[in-house]
Amino acid sequence: MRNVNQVKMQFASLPENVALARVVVATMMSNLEFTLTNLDDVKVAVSEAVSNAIMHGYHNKTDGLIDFAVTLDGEGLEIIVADQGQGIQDIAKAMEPSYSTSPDRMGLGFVFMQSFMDQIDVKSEVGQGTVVRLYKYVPQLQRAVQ
Amino acid sequence: MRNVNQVKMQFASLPENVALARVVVATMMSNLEFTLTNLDDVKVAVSEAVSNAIMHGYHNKTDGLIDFAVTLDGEGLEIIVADQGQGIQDIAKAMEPSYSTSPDRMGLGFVFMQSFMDQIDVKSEVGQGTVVRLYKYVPQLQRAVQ
Amino acid sequence: MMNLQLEKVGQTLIVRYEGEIDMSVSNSIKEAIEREMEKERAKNLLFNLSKVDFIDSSGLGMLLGRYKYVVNVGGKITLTGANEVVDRLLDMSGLYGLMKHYRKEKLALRALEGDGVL
Amino acid sequence: MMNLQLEKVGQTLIVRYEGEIDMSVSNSIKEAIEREMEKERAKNLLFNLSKVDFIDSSGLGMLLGRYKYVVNVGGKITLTGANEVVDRLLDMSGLYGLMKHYRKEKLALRALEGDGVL
Ligand SMILES: Nc1ncnc2c1ncn2[C@@H]1O[C@H](COP(=O)(O)OP(=O)(O)O)[C@@H](O)[C@H]1O
Ligand SMILES: Nc1ncnc2c1ncn2[C@@H]1O[C@H](COP(=O)(O)OP(=O)(O)O)[C@@H](O)[C@H]1O
Repeated sequence: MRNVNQVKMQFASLPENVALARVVVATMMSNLEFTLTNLDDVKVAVSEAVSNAIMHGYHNKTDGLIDFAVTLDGEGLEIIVADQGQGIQDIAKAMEPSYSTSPDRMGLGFVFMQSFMDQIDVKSEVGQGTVVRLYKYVPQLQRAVQ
Repeated sequence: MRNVNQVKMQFASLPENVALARVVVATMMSNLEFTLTNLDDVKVAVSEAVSNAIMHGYHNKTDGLIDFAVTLDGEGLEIIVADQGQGIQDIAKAMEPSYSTSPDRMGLGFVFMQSFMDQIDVKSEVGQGTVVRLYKYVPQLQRAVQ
Repeated sequence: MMNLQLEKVGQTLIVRYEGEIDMSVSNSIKEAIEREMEKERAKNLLFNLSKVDFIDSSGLGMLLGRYKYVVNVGGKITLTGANEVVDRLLDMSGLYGLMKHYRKEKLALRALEGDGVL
Repeated sequence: MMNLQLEKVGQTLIVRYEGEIDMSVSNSIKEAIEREMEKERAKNLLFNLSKVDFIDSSGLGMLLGRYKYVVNVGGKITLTGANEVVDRLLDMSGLYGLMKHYRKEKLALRALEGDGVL
Protein backbone atom coordinates (compact mmCIF):
# COMPACT_ATOMS: atom_id res chain seq x y z
CA MET A 1 0.00 0.00 0.00
CA ARG A 2 1.16 3.50 -0.77
CA ASN A 3 2.07 5.94 1.98
CA VAL A 4 2.36 3.52 4.81
CA ASN A 5 4.72 4.94 7.35
CA GLN A 6 5.31 4.50 11.02
CA VAL A 7 7.40 6.64 13.30
CA LYS A 8 7.96 5.77 16.93
CA MET A 9 9.52 8.29 19.25
CA GLN A 10 10.45 8.53 22.85
CA PHE A 11 11.28 11.88 24.39
CA ALA A 12 11.65 13.57 27.75
CA SER A 13 8.67 15.35 29.35
CA LEU A 14 10.05 18.75 28.42
CA PRO A 15 7.75 21.60 27.36
CA GLU A 16 9.76 22.17 24.18
CA ASN A 17 8.93 18.65 23.01
CA VAL A 18 5.28 19.59 22.59
CA ALA A 19 6.30 21.61 19.53
CA LEU A 20 8.51 18.74 18.37
CA ALA A 21 5.55 16.36 18.42
CA ARG A 22 3.49 18.81 16.38
CA VAL A 23 6.26 19.22 13.84
CA VAL A 24 6.69 15.47 13.38
CA VAL A 25 2.99 14.93 12.77
CA ALA A 26 2.75 17.92 10.44
CA THR A 27 5.72 16.69 8.40
CA MET A 28 4.26 13.20 8.12
CA MET A 29 0.80 14.51 7.17
CA SER A 30 2.25 16.43 4.25
CA ASN A 31 2.70 13.07 2.51
CA LEU A 32 -1.02 12.24 2.54
CA GLU A 33 -3.95 14.15 1.10
CA PHE A 34 -4.94 15.93 4.26
CA THR A 35 -6.32 19.46 4.06
CA LEU A 36 -4.77 22.43 5.82
CA THR A 37 -7.68 22.40 8.25
CA ASN A 38 -7.00 18.74 9.02
CA LEU A 39 -3.42 19.70 9.72
CA ASP A 40 -4.39 22.47 12.10
CA ASP A 41 -6.87 20.18 13.86
CA VAL A 42 -4.35 17.42 14.40
CA LYS A 43 -1.69 19.85 15.61
CA VAL A 44 -4.02 21.09 18.34
CA ALA A 45 -4.99 17.56 19.38
CA VAL A 46 -1.34 16.44 19.56
CA SER A 47 -0.43 19.54 21.50
CA GLU A 48 -3.14 18.78 24.06
CA ALA A 49 -2.26 15.13 24.45
CA VAL A 50 1.48 15.73 24.88
CA SER A 51 0.91 18.73 27.17
CA ASN A 52 -1.35 16.59 29.35
CA ALA A 53 1.28 13.90 29.65
CA ILE A 54 3.81 16.50 30.80
CA MET A 55 1.56 18.57 33.09
CA HIS A 56 -0.85 16.03 34.50
CA GLY A 57 1.01 12.77 33.92
CA TYR A 58 4.38 13.98 35.20
CA HIS A 59 3.34 17.15 37.07
CA ASN A 60 5.80 19.15 34.97
CA LYS A 61 8.78 17.11 36.06
CA THR A 62 11.13 16.96 33.10
CA ASP A 63 12.58 13.49 33.62
CA GLY A 64 9.52 11.56 32.57
CA LEU A 65 9.45 9.68 29.29
CA ILE A 66 6.77 10.06 26.68
CA ASP A 67 6.18 7.52 23.95
CA PHE A 68 4.82 9.00 20.80
CA ALA A 69 3.89 6.89 17.79
CA VAL A 70 2.47 8.07 14.50
CA THR A 71 1.19 5.64 11.90
CA LEU A 72 0.01 6.56 8.43
CA ASP A 73 -1.72 3.69 6.69
CA GLY A 74 -3.17 5.29 3.59
CA GLU A 75 -6.61 5.43 5.20
CA GLY A 76 -5.67 7.76 7.97
CA LEU A 77 -3.42 8.77 10.74
CA GLU A 78 -3.11 7.14 14.13
CA ILE A 79 -1.34 8.92 16.96
CA ILE A 80 -0.51 7.36 20.29
CA VAL A 81 0.73 9.39 23.25
CA ALA A 82 1.70 7.40 26.32
CA ASP A 83 3.13 8.42 29.66
CA GLN A 84 4.03 6.37 32.75
CA GLY A 85 2.89 9.03 35.12
CA GLN A 86 0.10 9.70 37.55
CA GLY A 87 -2.78 8.14 35.61
CA ILE A 88 -6.44 9.16 35.58
CA GLN A 89 -8.87 7.99 38.24
CA ASP A 90 -12.10 8.65 36.37
CA ILE A 91 -11.62 8.88 32.62
CA ALA A 92 -15.25 9.76 31.83
CA LYS A 93 -15.12 12.66 34.26
CA ALA A 94 -11.71 13.81 32.98
CA MET A 95 -13.14 13.98 29.48
CA GLU A 96 -16.06 16.20 30.44
CA PRO A 97 -15.87 19.74 29.06
CA SER A 98 -14.43 22.25 31.58
CA TYR A 99 -13.31 19.54 33.96
CA SER A 100 -9.77 20.10 35.16
CA THR A 101 -7.79 19.18 38.25
CA SER A 102 -5.62 22.30 37.78
CA PRO A 103 -7.17 25.55 38.99
CA ASP A 104 -5.56 27.64 36.24
CA ARG A 105 -6.58 25.39 33.38
CA MET A 106 -9.76 25.39 31.36
CA GLY A 107 -10.46 21.69 30.91
CA LEU A 108 -10.40 22.06 27.15
CA GLY A 109 -7.74 19.49 26.27
CA PHE A 110 -10.02 16.50 25.81
CA VAL A 111 -12.71 18.72 24.28
CA PHE A 112 -10.28 19.73 21.53
CA MET A 113 -9.01 16.17 21.04
CA GLN A 114 -12.60 14.96 20.64
CA SER A 115 -13.63 17.81 18.35
CA PHE A 116 -10.63 17.70 16.07
CA MET A 117 -10.05 13.98 15.68
CA ASP A 118 -12.35 11.28 14.33
CA GLN A 119 -11.63 8.85 17.15
CA ILE A 120 -10.20 9.09 20.61
CA ASP A 121 -9.53 6.28 22.99
CA VAL A 122 -8.07 6.73 26.47
CA LYS A 123 -6.65 4.01 28.69
CA SER A 124 -5.29 4.86 32.10
CA GLU A 125 -4.33 3.27 35.38
CA VAL A 126 -3.64 5.31 38.50
CA GLY A 127 0.06 5.14 39.30
CA GLN A 128 0.79 3.40 35.98
CA GLY A 129 0.19 6.05 33.37
CA THR A 130 -2.05 7.02 30.50
CA VAL A 131 -2.30 6.07 26.84
CA VAL A 132 -4.23 8.31 24.47
CA ARG A 133 -4.96 7.03 20.97
CA LEU A 134 -6.14 9.53 18.38
CA TYR A 135 -7.29 8.78 14.85
CA LYS A 136 -8.01 10.94 11.82
CA TYR A 137 -9.25 9.69 8.46
CA VAL A 138 -7.93 11.17 5.24
CA PRO A 139 -10.75 13.35 3.92
CA GLN A 140 -12.05 11.31 0.95
CA LEU A 141 -12.18 8.20 3.07
CA GLN A 142 -13.82 10.06 5.89
CA ARG A 143 -16.69 10.94 3.59
CA ALA A 144 -17.03 7.36 2.41
CA VAL A 145 -17.06 6.01 5.95
CA GLN A 146 -19.56 8.43 7.44
CA MET B 1 21.63 21.36 33.39
CA ARG B 2 19.64 23.55 31.07
CA ASN B 3 18.61 22.35 27.65
CA VAL B 4 19.26 18.69 28.11
CA ASN B 5 16.99 16.79 25.81
CA GLN B 6 16.95 13.41 24.21
CA VAL B 7 14.74 12.16 21.46
CA LYS B 8 14.85 8.60 20.21
CA MET B 9 13.05 7.64 17.05
CA GLN B 10 12.54 4.58 14.97
CA PHE B 11 11.16 4.87 11.47
CA ALA B 12 10.85 2.88 8.27
CA SER B 13 13.49 3.19 5.56
CA LEU B 14 11.26 5.40 3.44
CA PRO B 15 12.71 8.28 1.39
CA GLU B 16 10.24 10.74 2.95
CA ASN B 17 11.71 10.05 6.39
CA VAL B 18 14.96 11.74 5.39
CA ALA B 19 13.14 15.07 5.55
CA LEU B 20 11.51 14.02 8.82
CA ALA B 21 14.93 13.42 10.40
CA ARG B 22 16.09 16.85 9.24
CA VAL B 23 13.00 18.51 10.67
CA VAL B 24 13.39 16.85 14.06
CA VAL B 25 17.01 17.92 14.39
CA ALA B 26 16.28 21.44 13.18
CA THR B 27 13.44 21.81 15.70
CA MET B 28 15.61 20.56 18.54
CA MET B 29 18.52 22.81 17.56
CA SER B 30 16.33 25.88 17.77
CA ASN B 31 16.45 25.45 21.56
CA LEU B 32 20.23 25.84 21.77
CA GLU B 33 22.43 28.69 20.62
CA PHE B 34 23.37 27.25 17.27
CA THR B 35 23.86 29.58 14.31
CA LEU B 36 21.89 29.31 11.09
CA THR B 37 25.01 27.98 9.41
CA ASN B 38 25.31 25.26 12.08
CA LEU B 39 21.72 24.38 11.35
CA ASP B 40 22.32 24.09 7.62
CA ASP B 41 25.45 22.02 8.23
CA VAL B 42 23.73 19.56 10.51
CA LYS B 43 20.75 19.22 8.17
CA VAL B 44 23.04 18.15 5.36
CA ALA B 45 24.93 15.68 7.56
CA VAL B 46 21.69 14.12 8.83
CA SER B 47 20.33 13.92 5.31
CA GLU B 48 23.46 12.05 4.19
CA ALA B 49 23.49 9.61 7.08
CA VAL B 50 19.81 8.71 6.81
CA SER B 51 19.94 8.52 3.01
CA ASN B 52 22.90 6.14 3.27
CA ALA B 53 21.00 3.90 5.66
CA ILE B 54 18.11 3.72 3.18
CA MET B 55 20.09 3.43 -0.04
CA HIS B 56 23.17 1.49 0.94
CA GLY B 57 22.05 -0.14 4.18
CA TYR B 58 18.69 -1.35 2.89
CA HIS B 59 19.20 -1.00 -0.89
CA ASN B 60 16.10 1.20 -1.07
CA LYS B 61 13.84 -1.46 0.38
CA THR B 62 11.23 0.36 2.43
CA ASP B 63 10.69 -2.21 5.18
CA GLY B 64 13.96 -1.65 6.98
CA LEU B 65 14.04 0.11 10.33
CA ILE B 66 16.23 3.07 11.12
CA ASP B 67 17.04 4.13 14.67
CA PHE B 68 17.62 7.80 15.02
CA ALA B 69 18.62 9.40 18.32
CA VAL B 70 19.32 13.05 18.99
CA THR B 71 20.78 14.23 22.28
CA LEU B 72 21.27 17.83 23.29
CA ASP B 73 23.37 18.17 26.42
CA GLY B 74 24.03 21.89 26.61
CA GLU B 75 27.52 21.43 25.18
CA GLY B 76 26.44 20.14 21.86
CA LEU B 77 24.37 17.86 19.75
CA GLU B 78 24.85 14.14 19.26
CA ILE B 79 23.10 12.34 16.45
CA ILE B 80 23.07 8.60 15.99
CA VAL B 81 21.78 6.93 12.84
CA ALA B 82 21.68 3.16 12.89
CA ASP B 83 20.50 0.59 10.38
CA GLN B 84 20.47 -3.20 10.47
CA GLY B 85 21.25 -3.52 6.81
CA GLN B 86 24.10 -4.53 4.57
CA GLY B 87 26.99 -3.09 6.56
CA ILE B 88 30.28 -1.68 5.28
CA GLN B 89 33.22 -3.93 4.47
CA ASP B 90 35.97 -1.30 4.56
CA ILE B 91 34.96 1.80 6.51
CA ALA B 92 38.17 3.75 5.77
CA LYS B 93 37.68 3.23 2.05
CA ALA B 94 33.97 4.10 2.25
CA MET B 95 34.86 7.39 3.87
CA GLU B 96 37.29 8.43 1.13
CA PRO B 97 36.11 11.34 -0.98
CA SER B 98 34.46 10.26 -4.24
CA TYR B 99 34.29 6.64 -3.20
CA SER B 100 30.90 5.13 -3.88
CA THR B 101 29.60 1.65 -4.59
CA SER B 102 26.73 3.15 -6.63
CA PRO B 103 27.63 4.21 -10.16
CA ASP B 104 25.24 7.17 -10.18
CA ARG B 105 26.39 8.61 -6.86
CA MET B 106 29.22 11.01 -6.13
CA GLY B 107 30.69 9.61 -2.93
CA LEU B 108 30.08 12.89 -1.13
CA GLY B 109 27.99 11.67 1.80
CA PHE B 110 30.82 11.00 4.23
CA VAL B 111 32.71 14.04 2.93
CA PHE B 112 29.80 16.26 3.91
CA MET B 113 29.33 14.53 7.27
CA GLN B 114 33.03 15.05 8.05
CA SER B 115 33.09 18.65 6.85
CA PHE B 116 29.93 19.78 8.56
CA MET B 117 30.17 18.03 11.91
CA ASP B 118 32.84 18.26 14.60
CA GLN B 119 33.08 14.52 15.14
CA ILE B 120 32.05 11.46 13.18
CA ASP B 121 32.37 7.88 14.26
CA VAL B 122 31.28 4.92 12.14
CA LYS B 123 30.82 1.35 13.31
CA SER B 124 29.75 -1.32 10.91
CA GLU B 125 29.60 -5.07 10.50
CA VAL B 126 28.84 -6.74 7.18
CA GLY B 127 25.40 -8.32 7.35
CA GLN B 128 24.68 -6.68 10.70
CA GLY B 129 24.33 -3.01 9.91
CA THR B 130 25.91 0.37 10.41
CA VAL B 131 25.92 2.94 13.20
CA VAL B 132 26.97 6.51 12.42
CA ARG B 133 27.54 8.89 15.33
CA LEU B 134 27.76 12.60 14.55
CA TYR B 135 28.60 15.38 17.00
CA LYS B 136 28.43 19.15 16.81
CA TYR B 137 29.50 21.57 19.54
CA VAL B 138 27.48 24.68 20.26
CA PRO B 139 29.53 27.56 18.84
CA GLN B 140 30.88 29.25 22.01
CA LEU B 141 32.00 25.92 23.40
CA GLN B 142 33.49 24.93 20.09
CA ARG B 143 35.76 27.96 20.29
CA ALA B 144 36.76 27.13 23.85
CA VAL B 145 37.59 23.55 22.96
CA GLN B 146 39.63 24.17 19.84
CA MET C 1 14.41 33.30 22.26
CA MET C 2 10.88 34.58 22.75
CA ASN C 3 9.52 37.21 20.44
CA LEU C 4 7.37 39.38 22.69
CA GLN C 5 6.82 43.08 22.27
CA LEU C 6 5.15 45.13 25.02
CA GLU C 7 4.05 48.72 24.47
CA LYS C 8 2.18 51.02 26.83
CA VAL C 9 -0.39 53.41 25.35
CA GLY C 10 -2.51 55.35 27.81
CA GLN C 11 -3.59 52.87 30.47
CA THR C 12 -3.24 49.94 28.12
CA LEU C 13 -0.42 47.46 27.65
CA ILE C 14 -0.31 46.27 24.05
CA VAL C 15 1.11 42.75 23.73
CA ARG C 16 2.44 41.57 20.39
CA TYR C 17 3.73 38.01 20.33
CA GLU C 18 5.23 36.25 17.35
CA GLY C 19 5.16 32.47 17.13
CA GLU C 20 3.26 29.55 18.58
CA ILE C 21 1.64 29.75 22.00
CA ASP C 22 1.72 26.46 23.87
CA MET C 23 2.76 25.36 27.38
CA SER C 24 6.44 25.96 26.61
CA VAL C 25 5.93 29.74 26.41
CA SER C 26 2.59 30.62 27.98
CA ASN C 27 4.02 30.93 31.47
CA SER C 28 6.85 33.22 30.35
CA ILE C 29 4.40 35.38 28.42
CA LYS C 30 2.19 35.60 31.49
CA GLU C 31 5.07 36.62 33.73
CA ALA C 32 6.45 39.20 31.31
CA ILE C 33 3.02 40.79 31.01
CA GLU C 34 2.45 40.89 34.77
CA ARG C 35 5.85 42.44 35.41
CA GLU C 36 5.30 45.10 32.78
CA MET C 37 1.75 45.90 33.88
CA GLU C 38 2.93 46.44 37.43
CA LYS C 39 5.93 48.49 36.41
CA GLU C 40 3.97 50.63 33.99
CA ARG C 41 0.81 50.67 36.10
CA ALA C 42 -1.25 49.54 33.14
CA LYS C 43 -4.88 48.62 33.69
CA ASN C 44 -5.95 47.28 30.34
CA LEU C 45 -4.52 44.67 28.04
CA LEU C 46 -4.64 44.50 24.25
CA PHE C 47 -3.47 41.25 22.69
CA ASN C 48 -2.38 41.52 19.09
CA LEU C 49 -2.47 37.94 17.78
CA SER C 50 -1.68 38.72 14.16
CA LYS C 51 1.66 36.87 14.30
CA VAL C 52 0.41 33.95 16.37
CA ASP C 53 0.10 31.00 14.02
CA PHE C 54 -0.76 28.40 16.63
CA ILE C 55 -2.44 28.34 20.00
CA ASP C 56 -3.69 25.49 22.17
CA SER C 57 -5.54 25.25 25.48
CA SER C 58 -2.43 26.32 27.42
CA GLY C 59 -2.37 29.56 25.46
CA LEU C 60 -6.10 30.04 25.89
CA GLY C 61 -5.71 29.41 29.62
CA MET C 62 -3.04 32.11 29.70
CA LEU C 63 -5.49 34.54 28.06
CA LEU C 64 -8.16 33.63 30.60
CA GLY C 65 -5.67 34.23 33.39
CA ARG C 66 -4.87 37.68 31.95
CA TYR C 67 -8.59 38.43 31.83
CA LYS C 68 -8.95 37.61 35.52
CA TYR C 69 -5.90 39.68 36.40
CA VAL C 70 -7.08 42.72 34.46
CA VAL C 71 -10.63 42.57 35.81
CA ASN C 72 -9.12 42.42 39.27
CA VAL C 73 -7.42 45.77 38.79
CA GLY C 74 -10.56 47.28 37.26
CA GLY C 75 -9.39 47.04 33.66
CA LYS C 76 -10.46 45.40 30.42
CA ILE C 77 -8.93 43.18 27.77
CA THR C 78 -9.39 43.14 23.99
CA LEU C 79 -7.99 41.13 21.12
CA THR C 80 -7.04 41.76 17.53
CA GLY C 81 -5.45 39.95 14.61
CA ALA C 82 -6.48 36.34 15.25
CA ASN C 83 -6.15 34.25 12.09
CA GLU C 84 -8.75 31.66 11.13
CA VAL C 85 -7.25 28.84 13.19
CA VAL C 86 -6.77 30.91 16.33
CA ASP C 87 -10.20 32.50 15.91
CA ARG C 88 -11.88 29.11 15.83
CA LEU C 89 -10.23 28.05 19.09
CA LEU C 90 -11.04 31.34 20.79
CA ASP C 91 -14.61 30.80 19.71
CA MET C 92 -14.81 27.21 20.94
CA SER C 93 -13.22 28.11 24.27
CA GLY C 94 -15.88 30.66 25.09
CA LEU C 95 -13.27 33.38 25.61
CA TYR C 96 -15.11 35.70 23.23
CA GLY C 97 -17.69 36.03 25.99
CA LEU C 98 -14.99 37.70 28.11
CA MET C 99 -12.91 39.61 25.61
CA LYS C 100 -13.94 41.14 22.30
CA HIS C 101 -11.99 40.79 19.08
CA TYR C 102 -11.53 43.81 16.81
CA ARG C 103 -10.52 43.80 13.17
CA LYS C 104 -7.82 46.39 13.77
CA GLU C 105 -5.45 47.11 16.63
CA LYS C 106 -6.57 50.74 16.55
CA LEU C 107 -10.18 49.72 17.13
CA ALA C 108 -9.22 47.33 19.92
CA LEU C 109 -7.29 50.14 21.58
CA ARG C 110 -10.12 52.62 21.17
CA ALA C 111 -12.47 50.17 22.89
CA LEU C 112 -10.18 50.33 25.93
CA GLU C 113 -8.99 53.92 25.90
CA GLY C 114 -11.81 55.82 24.23
CA ASP C 115 -11.01 58.36 21.53
CA GLY C 116 -8.61 60.30 23.75
CA VAL C 117 -5.26 58.65 23.04
CA LEU C 118 -5.77 58.11 19.35
CA MET D 1 2.91 16.99 -4.57
CA MET D 2 6.09 18.07 -6.32
CA ASN D 3 6.48 21.65 -7.38
CA LEU D 4 8.35 21.43 -10.67
CA GLN D 5 7.98 23.82 -13.57
CA LEU D 6 9.45 23.02 -16.96
CA GLU D 7 9.60 25.58 -19.75
CA LYS D 8 11.15 25.26 -23.19
CA VAL D 9 12.88 28.31 -24.65
CA GLY D 10 14.81 27.82 -27.89
CA GLN D 11 16.74 24.59 -27.46
CA THR D 12 16.81 24.91 -23.71
CA LEU D 13 14.61 23.34 -21.06
CA ILE D 14 14.32 25.68 -18.05
CA VAL D 15 13.74 23.77 -14.80
CA ARG D 16 12.31 25.60 -11.82
CA TYR D 17 11.90 23.50 -8.69
CA GLU D 18 10.48 24.69 -5.41
CA GLY D 19 11.41 22.93 -2.18
CA GLU D 20 14.09 20.67 -0.83
CA ILE D 21 16.04 18.33 -3.11
CA ASP D 22 16.97 15.07 -1.43
CA MET D 23 16.65 11.37 -2.32
CA SER D 24 12.86 11.47 -1.94
CA VAL D 25 12.46 13.70 -4.99
CA SER D 26 15.67 13.64 -7.02
CA ASN D 27 14.66 10.61 -9.02
CA SER D 28 11.25 12.05 -9.92
CA ILE D 29 12.87 15.31 -10.95
CA LYS D 30 15.35 13.43 -13.10
CA GLU D 31 12.61 11.43 -14.82
CA ALA D 32 10.38 14.44 -15.41
CA ILE D 33 13.27 16.30 -17.02
CA GLU D 34 14.27 13.40 -19.23
CA ARG D 35 10.72 12.90 -20.43
CA GLU D 36 10.29 16.56 -21.23
CA MET D 37 13.67 16.91 -22.94
CA GLU D 38 12.84 13.98 -25.21
CA LYS D 39 9.34 15.19 -25.98
CA GLU D 40 10.43 18.76 -26.63
CA ARG D 41 13.74 17.78 -28.21
CA ALA D 42 15.61 20.12 -25.91
CA LYS D 43 19.40 20.01 -25.94
CA ASN D 44 20.32 22.34 -23.09
CA LEU D 45 19.26 22.54 -19.48
CA LEU D 46 18.95 25.58 -17.26
CA PHE D 47 18.39 24.90 -13.57
CA ASN D 48 16.80 27.76 -11.67
CA LEU D 49 17.55 27.01 -8.00
CA SER D 50 16.16 30.21 -6.53
CA LYS D 51 13.39 28.36 -4.69
CA VAL D 52 15.53 25.43 -3.58
CA ASP D 53 16.23 25.90 0.11
CA PHE D 54 17.99 22.61 0.69
CA ILE D 55 20.06 20.19 -1.34
CA ASP D 56 22.20 17.22 -0.36
CA SER D 57 24.45 14.79 -2.23
CA SER D 58 21.44 13.03 -3.78
CA GLY D 59 20.40 16.32 -5.35
CA LEU D 60 23.93 17.08 -6.47
CA GLY D 61 24.16 13.59 -7.97
CA MET D 62 20.97 14.30 -9.88
CA LEU D 63 22.56 17.47 -11.30
CA LEU D 64 25.68 15.53 -12.28
CA GLY D 65 23.47 12.98 -14.01
CA ARG D 66 21.73 15.76 -15.96
CA TYR D 67 25.14 17.12 -16.97
CA LYS D 68 26.11 13.73 -18.38
CA TYR D 69 22.81 13.39 -20.20
CA VAL D 70 23.01 16.82 -21.77
CA VAL D 71 26.63 16.46 -22.84
CA ASN D 72 25.63 13.18 -24.45
CA VAL D 73 23.15 14.93 -26.75
CA GLY D 74 25.64 17.70 -27.52
CA GLY D 75 24.13 20.29 -25.17
CA LYS D 76 25.14 22.34 -22.16
CA ILE D 77 23.82 23.01 -18.68
CA THR D 78 23.81 26.19 -16.61
CA LEU D 79 22.57 27.18 -13.16
CA THR D 80 21.04 30.24 -11.59
CA GLY D 81 19.57 31.34 -8.28
CA ALA D 82 21.49 29.19 -5.80
CA ASN D 83 21.27 30.63 -2.28
CA GLU D 84 24.27 30.67 0.04
CA VAL D 85 23.73 27.16 1.41
CA VAL D 86 23.16 25.55 -1.96
CA ASP D 87 26.05 27.52 -3.47
CA ARG D 88 28.46 26.20 -0.85
CA LEU D 89 27.52 22.59 -1.58
CA LEU D 90 27.74 23.09 -5.34
CA ASP D 91 31.18 24.53 -4.75
CA MET D 92 32.37 21.70 -2.49
CA SER D 93 31.03 19.06 -4.87
CA GLY D 94 33.11 20.32 -7.77
CA LEU D 95 30.01 20.68 -9.96
CA TYR D 96 30.95 24.28 -10.79
CA GLY D 97 33.71 22.77 -12.91
CA LEU D 98 31.00 21.27 -15.13
CA MET D 99 28.22 23.85 -15.06
CA LYS D 100 28.46 27.60 -14.61
CA HIS D 101 26.25 29.62 -12.29
CA TYR D 102 24.81 32.95 -13.45
CA ARG D 103 23.38 35.69 -11.30
CA LYS D 104 20.24 35.92 -13.40
CA GLU D 105 18.15 33.41 -15.29
CA LYS D 106 18.38 35.62 -18.36
CA LEU D 107 22.18 35.44 -18.31
CA ALA D 108 22.14 31.69 -17.74
CA LEU D 109 19.84 31.34 -20.75
CA ARG D 110 21.93 33.63 -22.92
CA ALA D 111 24.99 31.48 -22.15
CA LEU D 112 23.14 28.53 -23.66
CA GLU D 113 21.14 30.15 -26.47
CA GLY D 114 23.21 33.17 -27.43
CA ASP D 115 21.51 36.53 -27.94
CA GLY D 116 19.03 35.13 -30.44
CA VAL D 117 16.09 34.09 -28.25
CA LEU D 118 16.22 36.98 -25.80
N1 LIG E 1 -1.88 12.19 30.75
C1 LIG E 1 -2.61 12.45 31.85
N2 LIG E 1 -2.22 11.99 33.06
C2 LIG E 1 -2.94 12.24 34.18
N3 LIG E 1 -4.06 12.96 34.17
C3 LIG E 1 -4.52 13.45 33.01
C4 LIG E 1 -3.82 13.22 31.80
N4 LIG E 1 -4.51 13.83 30.81
C5 LIG E 1 -5.59 14.40 31.39
N5 LIG E 1 -5.60 14.17 32.71
C6 LIG E 1 -6.65 14.62 33.67
O1 LIG E 1 -7.80 14.99 32.96
C7 LIG E 1 -8.16 16.32 33.24
C8 LIG E 1 -8.80 17.00 32.04
O2 LIG E 1 -7.87 17.12 31.01
P1 LIG E 1 -8.09 18.21 29.86
O3 LIG E 1 -9.44 18.05 29.29
O4 LIG E 1 -6.95 18.09 28.92
O5 LIG E 1 -8.06 19.60 30.60
P2 LIG E 1 -6.89 20.41 31.31
O6 LIG E 1 -5.58 19.97 30.71
O7 LIG E 1 -7.19 21.82 31.01
O8 LIG E 1 -6.96 20.10 32.77
C9 LIG E 1 -6.88 16.98 33.73
O9 LIG E 1 -7.13 18.10 34.53
C10 LIG E 1 -6.21 15.84 34.47
O10 LIG E 1 -6.73 15.70 35.78
N1 LIG F 1 24.59 2.82 6.07
C1 LIG F 1 25.38 2.22 5.14
N2 LIG F 1 25.25 0.89 4.90
C2 LIG F 1 26.02 0.29 3.99
N3 LIG F 1 26.96 0.91 3.25
C3 LIG F 1 27.13 2.23 3.44
C4 LIG F 1 26.35 2.95 4.39
N4 LIG F 1 26.76 4.25 4.36
C5 LIG F 1 27.74 4.31 3.45
N5 LIG F 1 27.98 3.11 2.88
C6 LIG F 1 28.98 2.79 1.84
O1 LIG F 1 29.91 3.85 1.79
C7 LIG F 1 30.00 4.37 0.48
C8 LIG F 1 30.32 5.84 0.51
O2 LIG F 1 29.24 6.56 1.11
P1 LIG F 1 29.06 8.10 0.82
O3 LIG F 1 30.34 8.81 1.10
O4 LIG F 1 27.88 8.56 1.57
O5 LIG F 1 28.83 8.22 -0.73
P2 LIG F 1 27.58 7.78 -1.64
O6 LIG F 1 26.36 7.74 -0.78
O7 LIG F 1 27.51 8.84 -2.68
O8 LIG F 1 27.91 6.44 -2.20
C9 LIG F 1 28.67 4.04 -0.15
O9 LIG F 1 28.74 4.00 -1.56
C10 LIG F 1 28.39 2.67 0.47
O10 LIG F 1 29.07 1.65 -0.22
